Amino acid sequence: MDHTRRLVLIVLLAVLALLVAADFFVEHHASFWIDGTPGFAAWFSLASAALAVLVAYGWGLLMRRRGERADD
Amino acid sequence: MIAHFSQIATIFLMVAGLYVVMARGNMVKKLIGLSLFQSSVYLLYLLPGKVIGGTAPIIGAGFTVYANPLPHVLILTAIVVGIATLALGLTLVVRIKEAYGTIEEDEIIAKETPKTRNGPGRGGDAA
Amino acid sequence: MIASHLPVLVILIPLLGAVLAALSRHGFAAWLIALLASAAMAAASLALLFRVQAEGMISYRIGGWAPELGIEYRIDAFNVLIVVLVSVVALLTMIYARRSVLAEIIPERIAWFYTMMLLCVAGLLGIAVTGDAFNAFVFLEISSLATYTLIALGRDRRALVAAYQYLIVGTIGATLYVIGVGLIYLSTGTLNLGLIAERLAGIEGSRALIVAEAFIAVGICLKLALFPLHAWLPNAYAYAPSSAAVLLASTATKVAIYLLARFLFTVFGGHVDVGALPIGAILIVLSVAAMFIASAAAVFQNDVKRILAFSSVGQVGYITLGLALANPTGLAGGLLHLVNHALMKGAAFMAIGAIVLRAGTAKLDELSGIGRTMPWTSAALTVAGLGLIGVPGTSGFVSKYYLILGALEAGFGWLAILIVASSVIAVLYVGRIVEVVWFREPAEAARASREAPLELLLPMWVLAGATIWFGIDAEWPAGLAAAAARQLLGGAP
Amino acid sequence: MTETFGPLSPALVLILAGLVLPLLRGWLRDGLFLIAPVLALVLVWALPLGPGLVVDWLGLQLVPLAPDRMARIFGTAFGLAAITGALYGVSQSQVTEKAAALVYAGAAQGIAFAGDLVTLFIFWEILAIGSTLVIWSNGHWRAGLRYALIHVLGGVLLFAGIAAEISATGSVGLQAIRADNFGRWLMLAGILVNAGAPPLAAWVADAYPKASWSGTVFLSAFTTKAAVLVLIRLFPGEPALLWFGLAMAVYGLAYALLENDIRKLLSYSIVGQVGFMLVAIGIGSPLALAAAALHAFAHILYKSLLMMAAGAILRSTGETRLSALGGLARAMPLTTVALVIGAFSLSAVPLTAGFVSKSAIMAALAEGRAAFFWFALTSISAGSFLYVGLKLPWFAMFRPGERREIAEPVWSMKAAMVLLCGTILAIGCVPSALEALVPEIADVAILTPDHVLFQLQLLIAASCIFVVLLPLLRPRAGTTLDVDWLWRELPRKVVAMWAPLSAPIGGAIAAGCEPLRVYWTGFSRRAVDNLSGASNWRTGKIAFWATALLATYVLIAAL
Repeated sequence: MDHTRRLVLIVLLAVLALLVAADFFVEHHASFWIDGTPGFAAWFSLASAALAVLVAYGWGLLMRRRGERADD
Repeated sequence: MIAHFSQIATIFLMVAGLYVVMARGNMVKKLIGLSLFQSSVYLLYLLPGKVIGGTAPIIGAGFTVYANPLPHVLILTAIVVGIATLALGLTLVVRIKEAYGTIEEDEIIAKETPKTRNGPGRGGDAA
Repeated sequence: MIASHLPVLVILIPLLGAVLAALSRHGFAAWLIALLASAAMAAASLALLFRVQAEGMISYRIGGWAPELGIEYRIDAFNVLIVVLVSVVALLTMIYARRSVLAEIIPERIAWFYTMMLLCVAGLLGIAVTGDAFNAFVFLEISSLATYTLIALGRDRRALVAAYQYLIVGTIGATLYVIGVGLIYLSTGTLNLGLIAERLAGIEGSRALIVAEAFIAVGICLKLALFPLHAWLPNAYAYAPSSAAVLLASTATKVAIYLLARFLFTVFGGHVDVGALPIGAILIVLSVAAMFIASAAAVFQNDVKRILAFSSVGQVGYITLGLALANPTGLAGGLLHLVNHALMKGAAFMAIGAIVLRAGTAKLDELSGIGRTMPWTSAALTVAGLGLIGVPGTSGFVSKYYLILGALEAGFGWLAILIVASSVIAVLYVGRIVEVVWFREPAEAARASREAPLELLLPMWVLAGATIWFGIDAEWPAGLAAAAARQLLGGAP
Repeated sequence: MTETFGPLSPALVLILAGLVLPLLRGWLRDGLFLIAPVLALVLVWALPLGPGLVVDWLGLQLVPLAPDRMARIFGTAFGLAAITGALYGVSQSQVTEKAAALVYAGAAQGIAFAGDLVTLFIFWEILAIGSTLVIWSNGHWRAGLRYALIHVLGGVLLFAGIAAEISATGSVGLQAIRADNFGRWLMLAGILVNAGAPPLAAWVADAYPKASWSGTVFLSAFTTKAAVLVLIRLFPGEPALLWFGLAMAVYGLAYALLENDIRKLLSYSIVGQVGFMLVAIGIGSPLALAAAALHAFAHILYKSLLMMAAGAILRSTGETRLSALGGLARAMPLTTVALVIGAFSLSAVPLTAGFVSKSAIMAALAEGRAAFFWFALTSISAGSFLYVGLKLPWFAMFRPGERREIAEPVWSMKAAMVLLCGTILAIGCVPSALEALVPEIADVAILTPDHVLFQLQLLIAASCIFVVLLPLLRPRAGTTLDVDWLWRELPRKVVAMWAPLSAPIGGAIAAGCEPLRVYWTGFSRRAVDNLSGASNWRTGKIAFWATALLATYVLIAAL
């Protein structure tokens, strides 16, 4: 991981931490039970974005082909 | 048999005429057949109109039985039509002879059908 | 005063015009006479239409003789439709004819051409208005003889053969018809259609009448080109001069169909038992065969005129199918298709005539990209083609819709499916034309041509426009057809 | 009131303008191209709401123009898309495309205002024709043909369904139904084909990128959203839509993440976003339907904007592959801003239109107690930000790339993009303005602190993942296999496999079938000859047939 990327990541994580902290001070209107807890969006998004990338990558390994289609 | 002689004559003319039209390739012969065929119609109309002992339908003393005049009038018209048709047909045959050099239908069709047979889409405009 | 003589005027005007045109000997003068006569005739027939709609059926006695002895002209909701159709199409054809005739017919014969056109129209109108069986034969022969001559005036030498063939076949048809009429006359003693119908009611199971019905049906079917008696038609239409082809394609077979319907319904209608003849069943079989086989033959043609001619044979199948169904909806659909087909086939033949005028050919493979240089003409051809398929929004759809309803009403679900399926074949032959005309690179013929003159485009688009107009505003023609169908089936008009 | 406008519907205005367009030249053509969509939008609002005029046509009660609220929402969206699309594409030289685009937009308006099944179907078919022509006008015949065939299939299914429905109920009205019999399933299937639902979703990404730089903008706006509108009208609350929608959302996400071509990526994302709408329609409550409509509205705006940015890149660089792009931000600042705003709107960044509509969808799911779908769509929403909000701008615009001599597009394209950016941001900043259009969303929490925080956490967390997993997301040239492999590749594969086998097997079969083949060849040639020379009969043959027919009649009569 090169330098810039690491720096960006650190900044992003800091912002995320701030947002989660702020989340403790607002009033929540939960639609269901767990989504009203502070910081839910942060961890849920981390998990689902990672899952999305991995699933797509895996699908790509299976189904991705080199080159353009013959009739495109 | 004799009683039905007129009908039999009519039918014979009709069938003979139609047969000539179908069987002969010569265009003039076809027209002759056609004329025969038409003539049978004249008989068909005229014969029943004849009343035995009847006279022309002119009112006069001593005559009480008249022939029906209407079929005669009709057939007069039909004869005119038949002559016109025959004349026009013969004219056409003359013109066809000038254009093709023959009046045999088979030869004309052969002249207009392309010899090559190489699949669909061709020869569609041949007569 | 004149108004009371309208029924005979519609015939006298073109007859008189024909004489004048023949005497004039001069091309332009003859055209002018023909145009004026057609305009007067169209006006008279429209006046007739309004009178019939206002007063109901009109009976006119020629020379004042009673129907028993003289000839009666009888105009009702059905044949007034045919009269208007024929005279309006004739008027449009005359407007169209001048330019196209100049290009196709040698100058000395032009006056004769218009004479024959007017005679042909007079004959066709005569068949439509007369209420006398033998008079109808005479008019049939007048129009037929004129038609043979018109076809023989075509440029191609094949026109002569086509005319000869049509002469033989047409004469056989007319003769069969007149034999049938003779047999009826022997049985009933009258030639008046109305009186025949009345007297037939009193005759039970006469074999002569059954045979008469058969002769008349087959004779007229020859004239209306019912499959398989159609073979004279494609060559006749393809090699006739363009404007003659327009007139013939949109009116000649239609009038024959009118005559068939008149005999089947008005004369024999009350006596299906006397007939005992499965004319309906045989007619359905032959109609379906026409819809499929003739349309399929159209797909394989290369000459656009022949494509249209074969399509005419196929489309006649739909009309006779409507007659054969013999229920109000189906019959209305058949009659509606009769009118609609006349309009769109007229437009199509006018369009291809204009293309022949400009590009000099009607061969499909030489017409590539003609849509670029003749967009209006090609658009009219396309609209007419869409109507032949029966695309929604064109009049062809409306009439096929009624036919399908009629088939369902008669309990023939399979027939409804066949109607739809046969339309697919129309998609094929129309699609071929559309593909070549619009989607190919312009070929030599297309590059050398330009848009047709206005006097050709105008009548063409009147007909093409009517195809669209009657497809959207379907109420008026459908109402007229329904009234005519009720009239034929014996209900109140 | 509707009578005063007579037959003047937005659809008619656009379609007529499209038909007239090829006949005009120069500025007249451009003027009509620009004015017609504006006129259509004015009409959308000028038509008073009401049941519409009933036209009796062949015994069917047709309502060709039924302006209701839903029609107005979609009409407005279609109108805006057409106006900006026309402005964007006015410099396009292909007149066919312009004409087809107007007809296409008109058909979409026609579907929006259709008050009965028959009218709906007619415009449905015009829509398919118009869009196919848009693709064809760019010269992609095969792709256009594939597209047309798929839509013919959809049209046939819909037609069969409509026919069954009319014969079953006797009514042609548009009323809410459930897919509870075969005919209605057919109808649903036909609509779903147009919506881009699996298993036939592949046509979207196959066809849309084949249009020109301007054509794709039109394509992205109308077909799928018109299908969404019809689903809202006909199948609100249909449970099957929940699963179709979810499948589309997952499919769109996975394929977009893998895609290299910008316009293909955006096409996959259309499928994903339409999936969101389908889930909302599947919920079926008034709020959910309003949310689906609103999302369609917002989606039309931002997807047009994204496609415009993609088109601008294509026109300036001749390239849409991410792997071949990069470093455009400096040379094309306005396009970059447009791309980012569009992407942020799609990812529902607060203060954009997408945030409003997605909030409404989530609120509807919460209200409908659809917990599973709520969590699933939230998670997919986070994933969407990865491909459109991060991957797309980063790889196309911001990542260091070679310097090239490129310029911003022409002013009309820029103006269109600015217009859309403004609209999207305006809606995002003042969501209450939309309540006039969609009053149902009045109670939805949009710009409340907790909701904004929630969304920001979601987006920032996804960004963290993007940075961490960047190597996995690097775009690579290539294609992802899809269901369309079945009809695009399989036949060729089969033929290739068959080739070595065919010689011996084929020989054996040919030997066995030789007599049959000879007979068939002869038969088919005779048939073709008969048909092509069908009229060259001898006169005698015609006379014979006439006699035969007569004989048949007389014989039957004699019996």
